[in-house]
Amino acid sequence: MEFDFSEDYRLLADQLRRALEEAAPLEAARKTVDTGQINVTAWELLGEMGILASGISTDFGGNGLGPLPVCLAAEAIGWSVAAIPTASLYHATPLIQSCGSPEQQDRWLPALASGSATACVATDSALAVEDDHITGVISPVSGGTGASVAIVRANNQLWLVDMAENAVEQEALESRDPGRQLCRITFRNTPATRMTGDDADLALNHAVVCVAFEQIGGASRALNGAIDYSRERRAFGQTIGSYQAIKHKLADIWTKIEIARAHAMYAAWSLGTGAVDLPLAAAAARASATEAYLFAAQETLQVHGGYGFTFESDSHLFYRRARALAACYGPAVEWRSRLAARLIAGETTKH
Amino acid sequence: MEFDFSEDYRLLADQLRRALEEAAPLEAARKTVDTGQINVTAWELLGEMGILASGISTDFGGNGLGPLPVCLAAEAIGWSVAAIPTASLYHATPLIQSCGSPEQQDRWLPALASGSATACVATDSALAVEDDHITGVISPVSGGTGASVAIVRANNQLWLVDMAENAVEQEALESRDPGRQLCRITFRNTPATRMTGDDADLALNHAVVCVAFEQIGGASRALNGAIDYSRERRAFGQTIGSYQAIKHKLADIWTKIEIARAHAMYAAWSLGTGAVDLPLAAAAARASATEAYLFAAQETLQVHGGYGFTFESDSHLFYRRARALAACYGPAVEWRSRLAARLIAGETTKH
Amino acid sequence: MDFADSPIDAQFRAQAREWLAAHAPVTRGRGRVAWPDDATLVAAAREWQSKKAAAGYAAIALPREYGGGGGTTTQQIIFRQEEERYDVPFGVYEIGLGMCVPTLLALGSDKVKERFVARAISGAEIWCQLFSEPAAGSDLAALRTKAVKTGENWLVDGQKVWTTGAQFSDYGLLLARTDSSATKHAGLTLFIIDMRAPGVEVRPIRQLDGGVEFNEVFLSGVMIPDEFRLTVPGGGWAGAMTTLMFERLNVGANIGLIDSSTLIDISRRLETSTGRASDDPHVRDIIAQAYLNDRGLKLLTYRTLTNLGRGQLPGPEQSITKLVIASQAQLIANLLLDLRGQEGALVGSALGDGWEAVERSWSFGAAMRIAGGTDEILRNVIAERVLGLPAAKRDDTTRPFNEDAA
Amino acid sequence: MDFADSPIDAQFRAQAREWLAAHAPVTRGRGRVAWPDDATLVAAAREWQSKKAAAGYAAIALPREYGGGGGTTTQQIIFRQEEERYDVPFGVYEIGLGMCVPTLLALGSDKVKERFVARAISGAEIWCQLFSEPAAGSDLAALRTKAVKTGENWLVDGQKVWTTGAQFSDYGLLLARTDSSATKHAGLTLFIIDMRAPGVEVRPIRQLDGGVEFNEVFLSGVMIPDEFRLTVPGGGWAGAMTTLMFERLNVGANIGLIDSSTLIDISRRLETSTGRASDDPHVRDIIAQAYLNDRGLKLLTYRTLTNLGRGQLPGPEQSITKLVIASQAQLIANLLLDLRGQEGALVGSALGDGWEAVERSWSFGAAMRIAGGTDEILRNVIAERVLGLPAAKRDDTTRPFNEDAA
Repeated sequence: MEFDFSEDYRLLADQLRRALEEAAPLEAARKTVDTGQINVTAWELLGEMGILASGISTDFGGNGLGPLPVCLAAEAIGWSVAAIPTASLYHATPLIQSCGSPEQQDRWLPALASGSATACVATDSALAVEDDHITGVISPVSGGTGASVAIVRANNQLWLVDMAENAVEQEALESRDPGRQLCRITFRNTPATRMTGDDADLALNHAVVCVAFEQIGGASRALNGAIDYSRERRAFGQTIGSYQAIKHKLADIWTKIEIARAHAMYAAWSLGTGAVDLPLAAAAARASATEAYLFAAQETLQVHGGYGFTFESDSHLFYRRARALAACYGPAVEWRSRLAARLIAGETTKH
Repeated sequence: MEFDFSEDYRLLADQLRRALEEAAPLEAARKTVDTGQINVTAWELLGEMGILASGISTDFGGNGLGPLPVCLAAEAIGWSVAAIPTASLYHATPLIQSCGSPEQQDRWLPALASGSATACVATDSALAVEDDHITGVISPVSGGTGASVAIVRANNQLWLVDMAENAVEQEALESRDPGRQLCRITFRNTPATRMTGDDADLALNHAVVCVAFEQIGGASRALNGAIDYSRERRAFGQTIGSYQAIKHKLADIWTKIEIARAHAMYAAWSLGTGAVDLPLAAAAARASATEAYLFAAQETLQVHGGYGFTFESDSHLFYRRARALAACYGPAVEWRSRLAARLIAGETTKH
Repeated sequence: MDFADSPIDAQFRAQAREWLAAHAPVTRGRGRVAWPDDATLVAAAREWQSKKAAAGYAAIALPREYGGGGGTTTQQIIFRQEEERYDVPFGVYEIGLGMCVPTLLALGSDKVKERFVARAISGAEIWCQLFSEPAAGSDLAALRTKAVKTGENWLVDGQKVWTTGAQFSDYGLLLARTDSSATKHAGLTLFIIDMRAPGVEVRPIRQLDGGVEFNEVFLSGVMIPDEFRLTVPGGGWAGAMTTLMFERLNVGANIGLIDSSTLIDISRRLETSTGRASDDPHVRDIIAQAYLNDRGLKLLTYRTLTNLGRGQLPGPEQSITKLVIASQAQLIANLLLDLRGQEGALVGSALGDGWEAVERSWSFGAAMRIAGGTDEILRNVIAERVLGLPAAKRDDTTRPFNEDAA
Repeated sequence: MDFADSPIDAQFRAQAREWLAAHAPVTRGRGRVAWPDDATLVAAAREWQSKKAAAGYAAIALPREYGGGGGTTTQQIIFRQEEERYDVPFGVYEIGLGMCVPTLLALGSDKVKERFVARAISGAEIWCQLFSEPAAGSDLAALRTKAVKTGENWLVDGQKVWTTGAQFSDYGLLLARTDSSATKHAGLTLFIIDMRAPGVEVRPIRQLDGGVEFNEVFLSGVMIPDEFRLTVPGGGWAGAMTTLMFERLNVGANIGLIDSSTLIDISRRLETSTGRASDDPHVRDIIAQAYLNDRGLKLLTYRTLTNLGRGQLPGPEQSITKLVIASQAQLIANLLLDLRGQEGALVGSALGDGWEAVERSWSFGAAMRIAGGTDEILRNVIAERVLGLPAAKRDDTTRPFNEDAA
């Protein structure tokens, strides 16, 4: 029984966290609320550390290390509340890797591996297609602003659109978490190429498992901050951390995070080994991590009292990001519904 | 604005509570768990105090005081966890009063007013009827054991059955709260008389409002006991009531009870004045009081620690009764569903 | 039980309704009114307040000799119920008339009352309240702002926080420490502070949601004449408690958060991927639960009004309202945003009609679980003052303040 | 990550499986086995224990010299996983082998170890643990049972409570106060007590649900020879903490409460007035939520097993399991009873197959939120020992016990 990341991966996780803490300190995340700018340094760092290349096979400029390094990076991204076009890394890259034609892979994967291109995804769209030209609107698209390539669904198939084409209109949308850029993309008879694979579920599961790690990273940082604050802040002659109302709240947050982390780790294992129980494991990771981060962000803000409500505190960074990550890929209640359907149908996990 | 019982009624509430505390002490309720016996003294007391007669018009041996005295009695019954065939008082009596034929009223209401007879109800049944004879099973029936008369539904009409008829078989069922007797009644071609009214809803609303008062009485007694215990019991050098975990739990219980009490009072007003918003008000009282009692019983038991789990403590009396009252007339979730339907349809209250 | 006004109150309500119809012509829409800027708000509020003062509606329950209405608290609440149907500027005078003036009347010298009360009621002068500090939130008595006696004046240095309306106030109630060698609660004194005096600097606090509804107030060598002292030196804690007691009379005030009615309204209109939101059993159950709370709290307000009518003061049980409503607003806002699917990550203004109020409850709901007593403090208050549970052991109240570890 | 056993553990599991198939032939059904009476249970347990002892499976992680298996904790857990597939008597030896024997090995003299350990492992003698008292539950150090030295013996008077298995135990670990003038924790001593000695009276405690799974033990002038003392006088607290630390090694033990699998099973079979229960969105959401907890806790157990495999002791984070499972069992039981409508007021046996387990979780779920550390204590443990939050202020630990207000 070895239910943990290997020693190598644990070292990598540490490195990633420290590197991102430096490249993307919380003060930068606070500035991003006003600027809405992507943290290019942090993005380049992920490229340098081989993270962007790890989900890509060596044939196409990747390092073929698979999904685990991306999961660990996601946790560090969550921890630092970094402003990064994660949809490219979590979702688009594995989708092109699994469903792209050799030409598409050859054209895009090396650029995605190096970080010189980013991609966005709207596989739940229903666009019109005629003669390999696409028309319609997708919105809101995460990481669409500045993406070089988009993957969409039309005529019940996946298509790849080169965003350099003229007939693509991008409109930035106002996001409650400006660190996660959202936009509306309008295609007007835009040329597109058909993807050869059509199984979008694997990449979707890849994405939600990565987001689960990001949620766990954010929730953990929020909890750590609240622990620190409650050990220092005094009221009625004692640190507030000595009061049961605070203690029990923080214990409940920790409990939710630990349970979500266990689900995320199992889902990562399923992802890494190609286990058949990935859909069940990914839904469990998504549902539990979403609830854990929403709860952690909301209640650690409360622990900070009035200070937690100021822009100068860190609390709102977690509060915003928790909500943004809850919205992307749909709310926890939907994933619980899918999970229940599988369980009632008798599905089980391998271990 | 006078949103409170009048001075007279508040005095009556006090009298009822004190009288029932004496006639039905908690020690008696504990014995009832083993014996399953009705508290005859308490029942007779309600007769002597005019409670059994108050929902009955003066034409038929009642005192015509209406539903408020019954609501106050229900709260005292809840407070004392008394073993009483309440379905007769809360449900059957107003149903015969509102839907009985003059002959049925003349035959039964005087006996119900004096307490010499009790009645049971299964208006949600669907029995077979042929030539004014009824066949079928109703189960579980509250207060059916020993009832002189039963009201049932057959062929989508209400019927009254004299239980002295031979062709009625009663089988006592094992209740989780032996203070509330339940039974299965089998009719085999049993003579029945048709009731003239067919509106069972008013009496049902009467019943659930009374049960709400009973639930609030029980929840309040459970809370009081937990407050007393937590002011005495010591751990780590302080009374446990000085710890926030206990304090906040008790504050939450109190909050739920006060909200439920407000709903029950408004529902009693609707009942007493014949207001059209009774269905909305009764559903609100039922849903909130059910949740309040379940929560209060469960969490005050927890406050008592290991002692709360012993038969010798009072906690299980509330825990049993709260569950039994949650089951009768269907669970809170169903009433919330009805409430939501009315609200979404645009129904509102008068005040 | 009787929901009707008493004959005399019914007459008052009819008169108020008539007067309002004549003088406050803009009927109010749903939700709070947003004023473009403070200057516009203050000008409108001043004008409206002076109209009300002329008609005797400015401070209905305060004595006539200072320009009040000489009426009852019940009548004041009746007027407010009627006034809330109109689009008139609320908020600017609430702290002054609701908390500061009653404190002045209870504690002030005749000279103080003459100087300040009538001008506050007429709207000529606006008041705020300077109690909380960065290190003294829930534990107000831990405040550090110092007032030192120098001749006939007090010299004040320190910092206050969460001061609503400080930016446009003329005067404020100030709680300051005048004796650091006394115990925590015994070394405080209550003053009137001139918000235009040299050394008073007001800085807006930027909030989570980008808004600025509160201020920090920095006090550097601010001079307060001794005649502006409201309590004996060291008697400030009891004085401040008087002020906070009047806060509880602010019965049933709308805290501007969404409730079950918003949830019903929006979910009836909202189509999701699985159909109309109001048909979703999960949404329906939360509609019912939220209604049970909202409606229950409204009924509890009826009970409080009943008690006021009987001449009783509202007790700490009033704490229920904010405790229940603020958390619930957060919950409803999260539910509604979830129903928007991926669009739930957008700002309210991008989501359509009514969604800015949802976003505000998402963000400001978090603030309302803290402001005016955190959830945790409110539960303590209920447990200790309503249920009679013992206070927790503490040792900060018996030592001199300057020896406290804090 | 790798869920497979190590080669050596896999071999152990295969052997254990083979041995169990040969010697424990009755395959186990769902839920706990009910034994008709204690005598039958104890006889069956004794027989099973002696079989296991002969095969080296009686106490796998304990040293061979006393009849243990000389294996690892991981192997002990593997054996338990396999053993739980069979209908064999659990419970009788769990406290003795899980907590008492490790304590004897850690603290006992050679003479004590020789006298007791092998006989406990072979099943010849059954052990229980006498720590809790009526006035010392969460606050164990408040216990009052006194042990007074008289010559070479100690004379014990007092009362213990919640003693599982006291009625059929031969010996017990007893924590008693030997010095009332010392502070609360410093005046305690740990002993071995002969449960058959004169003055020991065991009375079953009748529970909420009518069952009797715990006992009170009254001790009147019970003589304990000094050689049965396990710690120095006054060193009992540390000794008791050793015992409780071993309790945590009881990883993943089934506490016999219903979980998401029960909810799925029953709701798939249950027709309600609105259709099949498993089609109800409210039920489905609770199925998912319960599964997330159950499955999450199972995965956390994998993590603990991983740490055990690395030679680490399980920490206080093990507290999560009971904290989450017991409340959830209450919630699921209430949901299921609600689904039965008016029948939800009947006892489990009247509700059909599987419903006695539901009723047991309704009642015993309440007990499990208290036994072995209340929800409140477990949250304190997580907050203080895992998250590093400060302990609450208390003043009962520094005064002599006999001066405490209690």
